[in-house]
Order: sequence, then structure tokens, then C-alpha cells
Amino acid sequence: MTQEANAVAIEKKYAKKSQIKEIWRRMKKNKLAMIGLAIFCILVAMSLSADLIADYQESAIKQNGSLRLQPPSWEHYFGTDQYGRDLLARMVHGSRVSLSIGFFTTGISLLIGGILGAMTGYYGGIFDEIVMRLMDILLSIPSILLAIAIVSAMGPSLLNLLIAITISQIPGFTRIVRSTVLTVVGEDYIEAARACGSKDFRIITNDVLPNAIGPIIVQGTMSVAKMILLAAGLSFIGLGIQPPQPEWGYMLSEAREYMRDYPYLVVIPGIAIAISVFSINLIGDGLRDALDPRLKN
Amino acid sequence: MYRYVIKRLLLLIPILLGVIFIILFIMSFTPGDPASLLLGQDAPEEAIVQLNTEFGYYDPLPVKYVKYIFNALHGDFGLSYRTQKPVFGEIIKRFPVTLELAFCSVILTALMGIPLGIISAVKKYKPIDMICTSCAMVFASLPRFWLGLLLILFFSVKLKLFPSNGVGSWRHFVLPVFTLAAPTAANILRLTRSTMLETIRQDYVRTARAKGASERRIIFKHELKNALLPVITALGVEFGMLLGGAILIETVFSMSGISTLMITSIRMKDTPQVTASIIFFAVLVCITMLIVDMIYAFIDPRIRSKYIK
Amino acid sequence: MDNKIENRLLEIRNLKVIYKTDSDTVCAVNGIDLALDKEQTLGIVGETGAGKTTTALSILRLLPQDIGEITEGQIIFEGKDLISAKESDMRKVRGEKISMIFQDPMTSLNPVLTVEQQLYEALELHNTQNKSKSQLEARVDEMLELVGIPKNRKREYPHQFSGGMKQRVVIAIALACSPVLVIADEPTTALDVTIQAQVLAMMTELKNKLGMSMILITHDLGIVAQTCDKVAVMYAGEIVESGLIEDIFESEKHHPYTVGLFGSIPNLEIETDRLSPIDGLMPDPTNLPFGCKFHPRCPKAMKICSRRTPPKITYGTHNIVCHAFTREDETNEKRRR
Amino acid sequence: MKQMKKDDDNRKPLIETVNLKKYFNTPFGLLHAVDDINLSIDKGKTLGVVGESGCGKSTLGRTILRLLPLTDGQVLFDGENILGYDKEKMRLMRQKMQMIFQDPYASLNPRKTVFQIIAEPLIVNRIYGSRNEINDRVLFLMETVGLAERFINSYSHELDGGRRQRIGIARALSMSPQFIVCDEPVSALDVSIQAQILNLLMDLQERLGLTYMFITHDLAVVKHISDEIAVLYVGQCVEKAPSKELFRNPIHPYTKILLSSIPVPSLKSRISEREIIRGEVTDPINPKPGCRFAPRCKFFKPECLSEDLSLNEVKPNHYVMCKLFG
Amino acid sequence: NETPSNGTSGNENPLIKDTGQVVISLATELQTLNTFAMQNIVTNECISNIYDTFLNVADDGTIIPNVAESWEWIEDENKYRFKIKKGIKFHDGSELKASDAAFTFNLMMTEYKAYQAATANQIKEVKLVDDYTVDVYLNNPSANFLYLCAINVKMYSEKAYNETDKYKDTVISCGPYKLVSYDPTIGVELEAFEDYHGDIKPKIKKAVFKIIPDANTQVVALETGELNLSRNFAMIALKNIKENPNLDFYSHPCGLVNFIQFNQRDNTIEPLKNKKVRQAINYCFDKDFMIQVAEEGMAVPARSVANQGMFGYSERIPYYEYNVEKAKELMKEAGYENGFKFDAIITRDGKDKKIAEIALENLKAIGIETTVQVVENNAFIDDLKTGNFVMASSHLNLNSDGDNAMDVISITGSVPFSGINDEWIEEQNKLQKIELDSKKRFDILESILVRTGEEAYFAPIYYPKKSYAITKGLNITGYDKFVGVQLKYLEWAE
Ligand SMILES: Nc1ncnc2c1ncn2[C@@H]1O[C@H](COP(=O)(O)OP(=O)(O)OP(=O)(O)O)[C@@H](O)[C@H]1O
Ligand SMILES: Nc1ncnc2c1ncn2[C@@H]1O[C@H](COP(=O)(O)OP(=O)(O)OP(=O)(O)O)[C@@H](O)[C@H]1O
Ligand SMILES: [Mg+2]
Ligand SMILES: [Mg+2]
Repeated sequence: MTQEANAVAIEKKYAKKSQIKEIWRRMKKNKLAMIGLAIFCILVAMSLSADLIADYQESAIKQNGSLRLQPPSWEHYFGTDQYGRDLLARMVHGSRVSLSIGFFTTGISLLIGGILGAMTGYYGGIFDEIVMRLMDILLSIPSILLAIAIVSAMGPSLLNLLIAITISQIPGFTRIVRSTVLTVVGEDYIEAARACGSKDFRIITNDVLPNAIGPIIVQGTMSVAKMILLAAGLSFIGLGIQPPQPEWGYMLSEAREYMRDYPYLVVIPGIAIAISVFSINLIGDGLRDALDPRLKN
Repeated sequence: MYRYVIKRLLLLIPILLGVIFIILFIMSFTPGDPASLLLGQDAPEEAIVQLNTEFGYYDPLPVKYVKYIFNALHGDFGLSYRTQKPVFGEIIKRFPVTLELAFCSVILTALMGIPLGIISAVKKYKPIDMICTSCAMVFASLPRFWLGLLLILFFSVKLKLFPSNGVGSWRHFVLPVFTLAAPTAANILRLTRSTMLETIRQDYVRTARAKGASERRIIFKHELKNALLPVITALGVEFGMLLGGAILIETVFSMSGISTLMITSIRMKDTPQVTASIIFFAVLVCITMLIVDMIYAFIDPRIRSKYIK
Repeated sequence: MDNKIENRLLEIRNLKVIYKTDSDTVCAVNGIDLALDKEQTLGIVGETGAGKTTTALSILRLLPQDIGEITEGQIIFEGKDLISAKESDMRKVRGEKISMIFQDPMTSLNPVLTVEQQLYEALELHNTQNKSKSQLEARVDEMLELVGIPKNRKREYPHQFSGGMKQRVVIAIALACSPVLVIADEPTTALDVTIQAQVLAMMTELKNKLGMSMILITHDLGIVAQTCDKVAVMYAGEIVESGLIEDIFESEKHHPYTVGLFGSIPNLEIETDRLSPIDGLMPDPTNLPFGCKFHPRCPKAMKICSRRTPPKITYGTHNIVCHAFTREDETNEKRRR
Repeated sequence: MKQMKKDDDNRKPLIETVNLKKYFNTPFGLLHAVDDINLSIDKGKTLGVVGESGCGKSTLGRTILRLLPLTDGQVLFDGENILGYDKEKMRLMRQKMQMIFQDPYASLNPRKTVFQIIAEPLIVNRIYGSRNEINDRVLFLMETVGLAERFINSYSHELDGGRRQRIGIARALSMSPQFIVCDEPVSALDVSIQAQILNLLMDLQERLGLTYMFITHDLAVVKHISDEIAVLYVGQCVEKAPSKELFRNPIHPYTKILLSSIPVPSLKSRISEREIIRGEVTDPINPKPGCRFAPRCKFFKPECLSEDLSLNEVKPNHYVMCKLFG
Repeated sequence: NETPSNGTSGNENPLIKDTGQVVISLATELQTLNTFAMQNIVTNECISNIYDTFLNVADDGTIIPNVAESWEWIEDENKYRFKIKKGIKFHDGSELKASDAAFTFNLMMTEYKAYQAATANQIKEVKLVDDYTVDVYLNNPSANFLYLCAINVKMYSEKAYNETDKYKDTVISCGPYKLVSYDPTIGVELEAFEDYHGDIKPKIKKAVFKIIPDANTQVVALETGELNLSRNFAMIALKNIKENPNLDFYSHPCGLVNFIQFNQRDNTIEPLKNKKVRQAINYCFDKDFMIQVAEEGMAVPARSVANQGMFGYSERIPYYEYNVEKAKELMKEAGYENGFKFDAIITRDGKDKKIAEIALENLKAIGIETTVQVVENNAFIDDLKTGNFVMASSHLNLNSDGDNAMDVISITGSVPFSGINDEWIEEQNKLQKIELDSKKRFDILESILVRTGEEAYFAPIYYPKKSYAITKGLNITGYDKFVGVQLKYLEWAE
């Protein structure tokens, strides 16, 4: 009992300095990253509170013949589209789809690519050889084409779009994770762990991945931005989102015909994409700098 | 050296076999059949069956695969379902457009990205660096197809300076090349800047300073070559990707290059055309990467000696 | 006393250097004085982080830009102050008058230039006599020969050389323009013992042959004993003891830190069961202790040590900065002489 | 009587290698990193291993611990060949054999706290059931190696080299091993810290009866700490003798040069001519038969290259691999 | 000619660069140069300038001579005897003989049978009588055979076809224009054929079809003068084009019809089997808004899947105007007062999708919950064929013979995707196919269309007009209902 208390006491006394806090401290110094983070938070807040800003059914979906193609005004801050739907409402609701596509695809492909990359990097040998050849094969097909082919095969829908993008991103992540894992596996502390008799799985999860995670997270962050762009691109050529669901890339694609006379229709969703990608890139850059051990002091 | 080149080219074979399989596999899932697409929706059933049989559409996947490989080994990559012409003929017709586009964009990317990256690195944290890096950040965040649309809106519609579509003269290439190059140049700028900053920290740069070399000399003679290595890889990868087609940009600027062909073919379930295009692309990318590696070896003696020994 | 003015090559007075990082300021060098005569070899020893490299870089004004800064002091080289010199003048000094050999031969050569190009560059930069290209090339061959590298290997790249050979190339570059002063910053730490012996022997030989002065930075007291004429012991950015080589190795009186250093190395000649090292660690350079910087680790620390900066006590050529030695000792010593 | 028995026990080697070979496959050929090495270390003793960079010292240590698969030969622990052990048995074996690494910066996982690092072996080997026991053991170990309690939750990068190396030692000690391979444990440290660590290692040996294999390239250190010394050259052991004997009476030409290359921190030796070796270490890839030191040896005779050499006992316990002096 | 001439003579228009040529937009690259293997409107619009048809259709629907200068129906033998016009030259200078005609028919029946089934399946045999006479034996008497000869049978030159690569790279026919070059990345170049035999001689010397897929880009190109005629410009630009003093606008009715079809295959979808539900849906569609959004007003609301000019179409066909109240009432009557839910309206990208999107909104108003699913062309056709849909927004380009509408309506037609199974219609359809008397045939067709309307088997949406944006000064003197404006109808104003 007293021992128990003792242990707790010691733990309390010399509390762990959180590394996350340390990274956060360094990141806070990076003004650009903080701007990015602020913008990003606003975007997330916006998409979370989309229903408060504008009703989905009433403003984002409902058509209104008498309000077609109204330029921005006090009633409709961003104007209306060809069906008379409020552009602001569509943009706000669209952010949900666009942002979650970015995070979802990155998350899943990072997970799968991460597992594959960690295994191949750690074990090497024939398994590595086979998986990497497979990835080479997938990589030699341009990812956007692969995505297009998959969506064509499975039929366009949001889910299939997600699957296609995810699949097309896995090889890239596998490579990145593998190469970071390789550098980590060469380190002495992995050998030390082996010398202790740790099992491979434990080594991968406790030693390899936590040390490889920095560059992977940075890559992941950057990839969210890339995925938002890719998804927008695919929606732009008509693959993926089904009407009347608002999504930025799809909004652009719909607006394209009207671009000459109603430029705000393309400018607004475009800026929305650019801003979110911009903010995520800033965060990614900041994270990279914050995680870079050479900048530690 | 040439043994290495041959080895690399031989490595292409399993990749191509895999690529062919994946394409045939995916294409076998795309709905519809080539004949209905060709004959239109009002064609009678027996006509469709007849044409599909001619195309070998009803063969099971392994048979298709083996047949394809067998024919390919005899130099026969088939006729496009859509145009009934040899597939590579179709590719070659469109390739110049793609090649020109890719080539010009990569050159422009390098011309914009590298010098500005160097300036940024040298004038670290000075106003010019701030301007360059923040512009780069913005450009790197723009969706390319959107940038293309805006450029058309401004330069073609409003100012009527450049044609908005098609190919023909150099003026047709100005906007698409810029659209392709700007975001990549932004990335190259950032990459150049960070690799330059990396090399500035290196010991041999300090050695050069201790010799009494001027800043200029240090930058151009000692840092640049080392700093450019990752940049060259990035440019090579970009070039490879562009050869595969700048799908969205070709769409936006209505240029019928390789990617337009590929998309049309995917949509028309024109399997021979899709497969051939992707084979073509894979080979090109592999060769590009090989050339990049050669350039690498040319610049970096450490890598050169790896190949030679 | 051999500090006649005409013989004096370099004099450092009260040099202070700080490094500014984004979170705090490191006081790397805290007011050191050093003097070096022509054709002399000065050894600087001290633990990691004592400020040895910083001192050397300050002489050449090569401190990392925007981070390292000389806040105070003078570096008088051949009668001129280097700290106030113009950058363009400094460039002429570097390589031509003073050259430097860095610790790690693996990274101090540019991997993408041939050995010849790098050596040639040093000559070309200081080609004051407008020698022709072929003359310079002949000089390249000569220098390589001098450091024992066959000249037919000059077209090779650094990675094709072994560590010892690379370090010799670095030395050849440093000596190419026959500088008056060579600063060697741990030139052999990265090398194997046998190679280290080769390189050191060669350096001493060349130094004598070319009549140069040298500052040798090391933490190996063995090397100091073999090569130096004068020694300075650095601790936390200060020189705690300095003097002729005999003063350090044979005198009775020593700064407690020097005693600790000697106690730390296993002696090949005398059998010892246990070493008697200094306890504790170097102080944090961002937060140095007040008074004598060494007092937290000093076995002989007194109350005064933590309160007042110790005085410099001079016994002829031998200086000790410590409270344990008093002014009286100093004057007694003088009287005895 | 009692004394006698103890002596008997001690004479029995704890670790023995028999014709140990480790070749690496490289693109340019077979790299003979460890080539036919026979060593034995008695219980409670220290074997020093010296040699130039790349001569295979670390590889030797790692193959003995089976951290690397070996090419040929045997490793006997207490007379038992550990190579036949399966995964589970090997895991138990690992508790008896540990390693201290050269670089205290690279051998500690930067994402783990001191506690996590030291406790890791205890956790994976399920030595203690409760967290409390582990906690106590860790604190005990920290005390043993002289680490203050307050560092328990620090990350290794927040500490200096000396403290880090102490963590490494505590980790190696955590399972009370009998045998420890010390791979240059002090070469990355400053002299004063180096001495602290050396003292610690020697204290521990005394207290816990540990057996060390001490790898280093610093001859002064090796002399100080070892009972016996093996000199390695390009994968082979060229000379092996008790420490004092080796320093007093080196026989192999390479050992002689090695000893004379050490700069001695005293002015007496300053005047004496030192023997300087010319040339570089032989390439360990596909080495030629015969003496590997031959190209650098000033006594070189053609017959040196005629056949492979073996280690001969020139004097009691003093082994040399040389055609001319052996 | 709808072009008003307001004093400005064509040459003053700064956009006119070369009166010897016109530049026309092409929305996609050509599918093929071989007209028998072609199924695509854009391709047809271009290459029908090169090929000449065997017969022609007059504006009122009567068949008139072209390559065949006369014909007679020989009832006993079930055959047509065609006399070929003498002195017709192919583009390569050789003369067109009856053997070429026979070759053309045979080609259609053999190599391109799959592509040209509608016509080819009617023919039993073709016999050459002499150099200028050919006999075509039919399987059955056919009401629309001559009509099909006028729109589908294009002249091939036997010699040229066999010598060249089956018209993959070049074409030799006897149309008003000959092919100069084709490059899939740039477009098509045509040149007037001086020896064209027809009445309307080509006036424009050179025509360039430039590939510009993007509708907006076409407008830009028109404004800059890079383009003289655009068929697929963005409709939203209509206002700009009308206001632009240098541009003109021209439109004409055509065979296109946009409609929404129901899946009425046996028992598959319960509510859609109910006539009242189908009617309700027909009433709920806001056709005007659809026309506004999809066509910028350039269309008329449709009564039927048959197009306005079709043989058999009349005002007797019932029209469902937009009336939500009535629709709701009908839903109530049908027992679906609370509406129902179904899978998705499938559609392809483009105008069909816009219609579907509005339909979605309209359906919601009467309580029908659904979604829109945009699919690729191939998947769309696949779904239609296999009956894997509930409602589909689609369009067809029908010719002006009523039989073409039957292809869609009748279960035995070639496009029976709706799966209407109406015995009465089937019977009437059989009759109309062999009825050679055109008055009687008209009545049969009309009655079928009226019944289709009353039963609300389809939801016809609108008849779009073919619209052209042109450089002012370029006059259009006529059009072909099925193909649209052909090059021979173009001329520059003096
Ligand atoms: N670029 C830098 N930025 C910040 N601090 C620095 C920098 N370089 C050196 N320092 C700090 O300055 C102090 C002196 O460093 P210096 O390199 O001069 O020591 P040294 O005696 O040469 O050590 P070593 O024996 O390890 O080479 C150290 O505390 C070090 O951490
Ligand atoms: N994993 C490996 N693959 C290939 N070669 C290796 C590997 N590990 C070591 N070697 C090679 O084996 C030889 C012996 O290496 P080892 O690390 O044992 O030398 P060492 O004596 O410990 O050197 P140092 O003093 O530098 O630590 C070297 O030539 C090295 O290049
Ligand atoms: Mg230093
Ligand atoms: Mg080692």
C-alpha cells in the first residue's frame, strides 16, 4: 500500500514532460503555422456548424427558379447558382464533404500503407520484395488515372470515390513509411530492444513506429491537402459526388459553364479549396519544422 | 554502367506484366461492353454479341491476359475498339502534345523554382524570402484546374491575349504550361530553399569559407550541385507524371493529349487502348527515372561509383 | 619570457562569444586571453562544450551567421584587429594567412568536387602572384606529394579516399597557401590510432618545415604532450590554466580541473586500480554558475569560490585561475626567481 | 577448501566461441567481418577486444549475442551451444547476456522515458508481475548506476552523454545478466565522464561478478579494465594475451605498432622515436590467403602469404598469429 | 435564313478573317471516318459533308432522288429497282456506278451489319442489273425502307474502299466536300468538291473542324474570331452572343427529345405500374424551369418521345402541363397520398443531369423521395438494358419517321428499355411497319403516340432546338432535320 503510494508519488513528483507539449511549444513560435491552424480551425468550425449557418434542405439543396444566378448581395452573400441555391450555404455544407474526404482517404491509406510499410521496412527480405514490386506496379499507373479507372469500374459515388483515392494513395504511403522505418530500424536502440528479447510486434509498435511517426504525420498532413485537391479534381471531371450534394470540386465543375458571365460561381469554391489546402499546408510545414530534431535546442 | 541500365530495363518486365493484369482486371469490372458503346443504345442484341465476340470480350480474365501477353510479345497490342486502328498509332499521334506540354512545364518549373529558391535560401528571413515563400505557399495550394480556369477567364476572355484552347502555335501552350508549372514551381522553390539551407549547414561549406571563398562562389560552386540533387529527382518525377498526362489541364484547355485519350478510352471501355497507354506511360516513367538517376550519377560521384564498380 | 612584441603572431584579449538560439543565449566563450608567437604550437584542451571550436571559429570570423556573435574583445593578428576588419579583408586572411583544419574529414570535403578541384580552388583564391594555371596545377601536385598522396589519384572524389587520406587532403588544402597560422580543430579525433599517429607526425613535420604556427585543439592530453609548446586548458568558456608544456605536465601546482583531467585518463605506465575523475558534469552554458565556473565540481571548493570570480595567478609562464592559489604565492614565486 | 572450489568454478569459461565466422554479402563480394575467431572468457573476467575501425569488433560482439545470424562456428555459454536454441529459449538466454552500446545517443529510444527504457526488459520478459515491483527495481537500478531519482520521467535527449550511458548500463543490468558485451561504451564520452563510467563498470563487475567483453580502440582504457586482451585485425584475432603480458611483451608486428602509436600524456616519451605505420587497412572483402597484415608489415616475407595462419601459443596464455614471430 | 441584315456588310465584321473558309467547332474528336461504323452525332455532323446519301428527304418528309434518280417497287418480287444517276464523280475522279451502290448495300449487310441493323435487316439480297441499275430485294414490304435509304445509306466507292484501309484514315465518297486531313489532336480539314453532282453546290471553299470540347471555350473562340460557327457553345452565353454585334444566332428544330423514362418491366416497381402515378409524375415536372436551366430557354416542352416533326406526331397527343395540385390529387387517387421512396434517378452527365436534378426537386413536392445518380455512359446503357433502374433521365436523337419512335415505345423495338408491354400498341406497330399507304400509316402511328401519352408511359420533357452561334456575315441557307446545318448550306454574305 505504502509502496503503491510511493510509486504514485514519484510519478507525480517527476511528471513526464509531454513531447506533444514540446512540439506544440515549438510550433507556437511559427507564425505561419499558427495562421494556418487558425484558418483551419475556422474551416472546421464552419463545417461543424454548417447547419446553424444555413439549413441544408432549405438553402443548400432547394431549387428556386426565381433566384437563378443572382450575384452576391446582402441576402445571398456569395450569390446563387443556376438552380437558385444559395452559394454560401452550398459552400459551407460542401466543406463537410471536401474536408472529410481529405481526412478519411488520408487516414485509411495511411493506415494500410503504414502497416505495409512498417512490415516491409522491418522484416525486409522476400516479403518486402513482393510488396514493393506490387507497389511499383501500382505506382507506374498515374494515381489520378488509377482513381478514374476504379471509379469507372465501380460507378461514381462518394464511397467509391473515397475507395479509389485511398487505393491510389496506398503505394505512396507504403514507400514513405517504409523508408522512414528503414532509417529507424538501422538505429542502435532497435538492436537494443532486440537484445532485451522484445518481440517483433512490440518493437514495431513501441520503438519503430513512434520514431518514424514524425515524418509520417507530416506527410499525412500534406497528403490531406493533396487529397482535397485530388478529390476536387475528380469531382470536377464528374466522378464521385452525386447531385445535389454540394462539394467544392463538383460545384466548380457545375459552375464552369457559367464562368464567363458569373465568375463568382467558380471563384468562390476555388478559393474555398485553395484556403483549406493552404492552411493545411501551413500546418504541415510548421509540424515538419517543429518535429525536425536539428532545430531542437 | 550499361549493365545497370539493362538491369533497370529488365526490371520493367515484371512491372509491365503486373500493370497489364491490373488494367485488364479493373477494365473487366467497368460496366457495359464495348460493342454496346460502339453501336449505340439502339443496336440489336445479336449484333452486339457478334462484335463483342470479335473483340474477345467474353473470354475469362486469365485467357484475356495470356492472349494479350502472347500477342504483345508478337508486337501486336491490338486495335482500339473505338477507332479500329492500332493502339500505338493513336498514342503516337497524341504524344507530341503531351511531350511538349510536359517538357515546357518542367523547364518553366525549373526556371522559376530553382533561382527563386536559391534567392530565398540566401536571403533567409529577409523580405524577399518572405515574399517568395509565401507566394509559393499560395501557389502550391491552388487547384491547378481552377488556376487554369481563372487564367482563361482573365487572359483569354477578358484580355484576349492567348488562345484558350487547342494546340497549334506556341501561344496555345502559354496558359496551360503556366498553369502546370506554377504550383510545381512553388513546390520546387520550397524544396530548393530547404535543401540549400541544409547544405549551408554542411561542414564542407565551412571549409570553403575557411579557404576564403566569396559567398557567390560558395553558393554556386559548393552548395548548388549538392542542393540540386533532390530537386532533380522531384523534377524528374514531375516530368514523369506529366508524361502520363495532365488530365485536368488537358480537359480545361481542350488539348487532346495522352490523357484525354486515356480518359475517353476508359469511359468507352476501350481496353486495348487503355492498356497500351498505360504500358506506354509506365515505360516512359521508368526511362525518365533512369535518366534522372543517370543525371544524378553525373552530378554525384558517390552514386556514380556505385554503378561503375 | 619570450613574449617579445615582434615575435607575437596572435593575441586574443578578453574574447566573449555568445550563441543566440530561439529560446536562450549560450555564453560559449567568456573572456579569454591567449597569445601565440611565431612558429609556436598552442594546444587547447577541454571537455566537450568548453568553447574550443568557438574560439577557433571566432579567429577566422566563421561563427554561424545570425547565431554566433562576438560581443567583446580583440583578436590581434599581425598587429591588426580581426574583429573590426572588413569582410573582404577577412576573406584574404582566411586560407592565405590563417587556415583551419576541421574535426571531421568525412564531411569537410565537398563530395561532388574532385580532390584536385578543391585544392586548386584554395590556390586560385589566393593567387596574389598571378601564377599561371599550369603553375598552380604543379603546386597542387606538390602539395599532394607533401602530404603523401600519390598525385595520380588527384582526379578522384573524396568518397574514394579513406578517412586518413581525406584528412591529409584537408591538411593539404589548409597548407596550400603557406599560411602563417594553422588552426587544427581536433584533426585526428575521427581517425584510428595508427592513422592518427601518421597524421600527427606528418603535421608536426610540415609545421616545422614550413615554419608555421599552430593552434591544436584536442581533448587528448597525449597528443598535447607529443606536439605542443604551450597549452591552455579551457573550462566553460574560460581558460583556467595556461602555460608552457612543462608547466602543465611537470609543475606541481595545478588548477583542480587540470588535476581532474589527468586523473581521468588511464595511465599506461602506472598501474591504477581506479581512476580519479572529476565528479559531475559541465555546467549548462546558458546558465553558468556564479564565481568560479568550476566550483560545483571542485573537490577543493571553498566558500569564496561561489561568490567571487577567481583571480589569475601567474608563476612566470604559468597562469592559474583559481582561489586556491593566492597572490602571496605569486609574489613568493617571483621573488624566488 | 572453499577457496579452491571457487577457483575451479572461475577457470571454467563462461563464454566461448569456436571458429566463429560472420560474412556479409555485399554487392562487391563476401565481406569477412569475423573470420574464424576462437575466444573464451572466464567467469568474472574481462576480455578486451581492440582493433582498428572496421576490423569486426562490433560484429563479433553482436554475433556472440546472436543479434546477427552467424555464418559458421559455435557460441558456447556455460559450455552449451546457444545456436541451437529456439526463439523462446533464446529469449530466456538473452536475460543472461546483455549489451551496452557505443553511442549513448543512438541506442536509447528518444520517445521513451528513462523509466520506460530501463523497465522494458523487465516488462517483455515478465520478470515482475506488478507495476510496483518494476518501479522498485528501476529505482534500484538507477541508484546502482548513479542516476538521480529525478530523471525517472525524463527523456533521454534531455540528458547528457554520461547520464545516457548510465541508462544504457542500467538497462543492460536490469535482468541481472552474467555476461555483458560492452561495445565501446566510453568512446563517445568526454575524458572525465569516460573515467566515471569506467569506474562504474569496474565497481559493478566487482559487486555483481559480471563477465565482460570490452570492445574499444582505446588501448589505455583496455589495459586499465581488461584481464585479457585480444587484438583483431581484418576479422582475425592476431594476438591474444593477458593484459600485462601484452603490454610488456607485444609480439605481433601489428600489436607493436598499435602500442607505439598511442600518444602518451607525459613529456618523457616526447623525444622517443615513434613507430609510424604506413598504408591503410586491407579491404575485408574476399581477402587473400595468408597474413592480412602483410601489406603494411615491415618484416614482410613472401612466405607470409603462402597459407592461412592459425593462432599459436608462444608463451603460456600468449597466442600470436604470425609466421615470423609466432 | 433568320439572319437579319442590318446594313453591315459581312466584310466589315472584324471577326471575318477569310471568306474562303469557315472554322467550325467539333465537341469531341471523331469516332471514326467510316460512316457505317459511326454512332455519334458530332462525328455525323462532320463527316456527313463528305458522304452523299443514296436518296434524299424533302422538308415535308417525301423521298426525293439523289444518287438514285428513280426507283420502282415491284411488289411480286418484293424488291426495289433503283436507277443510278449518270455522271456522278467520286472524290478521286472515278465515276459512280451501280456496282458501287450494290457494294455499299452489301457492305452494310456484311461488315457493318451490326452497326446498321435497322436498314440491313430489311434487305434480303442485292442484285446488279446493269451499270446504272440495281435491284434490292427485301424480306418484307417495308414502309420506311426508302426513308432509311435516305438517311443511312451513304455511298462508298468499291475501288477506294478496297484499296484504302477500310476508310480508317481516308474517305472517298461523292459528297459536296472531300477530306483533306484528319488529326485527332487538331481536327478535320475539308475542301469543296468541285464536281459535286447535287443541286446545292458548296460555296465555302475550305472548312476546318476544330476540336474544342469545352462549351465555354467555344464562345471565347467565337468572340476572338478563331471560330466561325459553334454548335455546342455554352447556352448561358446566349445573351452575350445576341448582344454581340459581330455574332449571330441561328436555331432550328431537330430530332432530339429529352425525356424521363420509367422502368415498367413486369412487376419490378409497384407504383410505376400505376397509370395515375405515372400521370402524377408527368404533371409534377416543371418543364419550363428545366428548359430554362438546361437549355437557357432554347427548347419547347415536349408532348411525346416522338419529336415534333415526326411522321405521326400531332397535337392530339395529350400534353401534361406543370400542375402540382393535380399531381398530388392523382397520387392520392392512386393511393400514394404520403408518397413513396425509390432508389435513384439514373442519368448521364450534362443536360440530362440538370433535368434529373430538377426532377428530383419536383418529385419531392408530391412526396416522392429519391436521389440522382450520375453514371458513365456505358454504365447507363448497361443499367437501361438490364432494367437495373427505376427512372432514368435520357435523350435520343430520332429521325423523322414514326417507326423510330416505335423503337423506343414497343417492346420489340431496338430501344425497348422502358419495358412497356401494351398488346394494343404491339399490334398497331406491326400494322404500321408494312402499311405502304402513307395516310393510313400516319393514322396508326398517331394513335399509338396518343395512347402512349394517355397512359403516360413516358415523361417527355422537351424538344431542344439545334442552336448555332455564328460570325455575323456567315449565312445559313437551310438545314437537315436529322443532321443539322451542313456545310453546303453555308455561304458568306457578299
Ligand atoms: N551553432 C550553435 N548554436 C548554439 N549553441 C552552440 C552552437 N555551437 C556551439 N554552441 C554551444 O557553445 C558552446 C561551446 O561550443 P564549442 O563547439 O565551441 O565547444 P568545443 O569545446 O569545441 O566542444 P567539442 O569538444 O565538443 O568540439 C557549447 O555549449 C555549445 O552547445
Ligand atoms: N550489416 C552489415 N552489412 C554489411 N557489412 C557490414 C554490416 N555490419 C558491418 N559490416 C562490415 O563489417 C566490417 C566490420 O564491422 P564492425 O562494425 O564489426 O567493425 P568495428 O570493428 O566495430 O568498427 P568500429 O570501430 O568502427 O565500430 C566492416 O567492414 C563493416 O563495413
Ligand atoms: Mg569542437
Ligand atoms: Mg563498432
